[in-house]
Amino acid sequence: MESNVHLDLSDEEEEITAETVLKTLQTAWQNERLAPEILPHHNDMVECMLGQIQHMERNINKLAKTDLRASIHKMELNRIKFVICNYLKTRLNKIEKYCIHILNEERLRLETSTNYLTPSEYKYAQDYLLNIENHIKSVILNKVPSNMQALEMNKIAEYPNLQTHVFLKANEMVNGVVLEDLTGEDEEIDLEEGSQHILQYKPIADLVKNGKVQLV
Amino acid sequence: MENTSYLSIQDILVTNEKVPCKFLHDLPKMGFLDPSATEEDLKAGTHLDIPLWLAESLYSRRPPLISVELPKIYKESYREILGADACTVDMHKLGKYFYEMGCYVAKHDIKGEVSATLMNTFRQRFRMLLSASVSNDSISSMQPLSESERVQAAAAATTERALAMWLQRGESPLTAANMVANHRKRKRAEMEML
Amino acid sequence: MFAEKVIELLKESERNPDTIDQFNDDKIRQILEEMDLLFKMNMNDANATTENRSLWTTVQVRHSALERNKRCLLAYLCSRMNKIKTLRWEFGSILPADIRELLSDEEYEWFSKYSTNLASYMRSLGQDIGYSGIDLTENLKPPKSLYIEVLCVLDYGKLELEDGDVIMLKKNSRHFLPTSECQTLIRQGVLKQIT
Amino acid sequence: MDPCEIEFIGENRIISIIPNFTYDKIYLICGEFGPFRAGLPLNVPLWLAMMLKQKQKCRIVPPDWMDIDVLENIKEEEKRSRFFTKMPNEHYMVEAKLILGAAAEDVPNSSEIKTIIKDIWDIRMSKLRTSMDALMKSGGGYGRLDHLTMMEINSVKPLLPAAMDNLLRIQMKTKKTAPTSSLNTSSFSQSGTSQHT
Repeated sequence: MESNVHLDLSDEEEEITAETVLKTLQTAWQNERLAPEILPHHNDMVECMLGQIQHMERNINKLAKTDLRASIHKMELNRIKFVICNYLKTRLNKIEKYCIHILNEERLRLETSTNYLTPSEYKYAQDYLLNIENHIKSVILNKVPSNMQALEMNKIAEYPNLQTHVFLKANEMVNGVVLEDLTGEDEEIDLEEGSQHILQYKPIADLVKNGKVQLV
Repeated sequence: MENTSYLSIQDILVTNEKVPCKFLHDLPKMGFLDPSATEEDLKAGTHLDIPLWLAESLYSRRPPLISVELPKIYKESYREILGADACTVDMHKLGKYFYEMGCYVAKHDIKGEVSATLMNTFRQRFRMLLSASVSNDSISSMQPLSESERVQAAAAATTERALAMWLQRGESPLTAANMVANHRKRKRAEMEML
Repeated sequence: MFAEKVIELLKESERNPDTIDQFNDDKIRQILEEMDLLFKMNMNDANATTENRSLWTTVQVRHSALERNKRCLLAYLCSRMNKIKTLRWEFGSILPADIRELLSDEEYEWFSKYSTNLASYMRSLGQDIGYSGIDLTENLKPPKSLYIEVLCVLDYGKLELEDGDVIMLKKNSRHFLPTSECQTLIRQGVLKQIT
Repeated sequence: MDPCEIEFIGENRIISIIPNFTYDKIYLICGEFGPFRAGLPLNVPLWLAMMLKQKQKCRIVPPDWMDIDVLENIKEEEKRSRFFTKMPNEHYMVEAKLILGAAAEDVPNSSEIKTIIKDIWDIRMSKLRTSMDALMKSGGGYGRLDHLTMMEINSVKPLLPAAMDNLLRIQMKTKKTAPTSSLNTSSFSQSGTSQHT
């Protein structure tokens, strides 16, 4: 069974193995699970894996049901499906929870094509918010006194806590991460390759997104 | 400690707690706020315990309509006890929302010492959370913990239990979803009562 | 005191965080009445503030109470929406009748719309490469074995498996089934895994 | 995360087995494995090893570190050191639990080994509690945790990060000089009374 795949990466077409795609997806899943905010999507990885699954499932059907190899492949596919489902579901939970905030930010990001959501996720978020608005209006806001009827989006919006503390492992040497201290004495630390830390998410958010650190 | 977002029920319950206040101006037709008063208007100079949300709102007017006094758990005498050994204080009785309420009233402390008291108390009492998380007693029987400490201890205990279960047995079986199981339980209980 | 009823409402719904209670129509109506009353008093007093300046303060205090009531009502409604979302993920798109009864008509409509939106999102997954969608309510736990032994808890009826076999799920019957095909029924409480 | 999810991640580790069957190479998405030759060791992911073991298709080759002498050394080192020592790998507990659970007969001295690993785990867990308390007392803003494995880190969630979050929140909320209030501060304004606002 062929396990090399073609994946468009910017202009040049680069060949990367399915194995690499799977590893990337697993890392993306782990980070998404552990980061307070929504991270840029990895739709290309997801679709690539789905393609692999499809391809593999067709091949499994050619094997006898009792064939040991069939069970091994099925088990692997179930493992990958778990990662994909859990990854997408984790994102959906964040999209629902921080809906107003994420949509506001996403509108700005769309202008520069640096969107974090897939088109499907974006549409889902919009419909989700519209449903909430309609429900709140029909049950409460239309029935309260006239000066109370405004739906104050900025008030009901929830925001991810970027100051929350997370555990991370450095994938490579990172110099000069600034830990803010409220007393005004900021501290600067270096993250050596392989070292592990617990610190605020905010100063290392970009490092998670560019892969220099990994949340654990 | 939960967040203080607009929709947070936790924060709504915290701000429902009463704080002692002194009214600085007459408030026409608000006499009913004082259960002991018989007049229609609330007079300047009245001392009254009112919910925190109302106090915050009256205090934020320009000029402020009230002055807020520190609830006794944040006053000097308790600060000394907390400073000596915070673990001896029964927060369930004395400060159900000790930290959350403290964050709101700290600005009314002229000496500015409430902040340090909150932090030191939390640092000292952290070991109570550590031991509560591995204790076999149910969290609700742990009287001395404040409301948010209980939530944290319960969450830590859940982690401990999951880990202990993982270490003990092989596979964790697939189970019914939480709400499904709870609704079924509730229905059974209701049936038995009939 | 102001805004006390609404606190009763919230405390009530906090008491059972893992189940959903009957939508409290009656209490909501009482709170709306309280708000209406506060508003009318404010309208009267606001018009009289030209003669009595200090009435203005009273108006502001009542206004705070109105804001408080509004905040609490919205919090109640939103916490219920969160529970209703959980119902969708755990029971599926069709609610058992006894659960359905706990929702108001508007809430049931919200449930249906939420469910439809979720379904169309899940259908869109992988569409570009010829998938007919992915059900995200499945594969919730890391897979351990391809087949498991299950006990049927109630009379469910026929279940058609992917390979075309049809089995009868009767109360107390035992089966050896592909994990991927019975996990939803386990979550819905129809089947129980035997360990 | 749930322990079984950490286990899931750990199951991607490669270990050695000796199959009792013969097969060609198998091309999985996570890589190619085989060929399988009865009686000859080869490397496979831990999850596959467990699956084959369940079907009685292989013996597990115990990892090098699953050895009484090696483990006794680690245990002594762990007792002596104030810090966490480096474990044989970052999923040692997952490997130990799975292999000793399903293939104890493949590991010489398996019951002694089980006991030593449990001892090491316990020493580390109690060290972890002490260091959490120390971290909170010393400030509670930042901590370094080299050599802790993922399962160990997971065991202090959400307690430790939540406690650190709390400290920070108290600090932020009470350090503000201006008494700004976020509660119900909107002013009364509506059509009928707008002349007063």
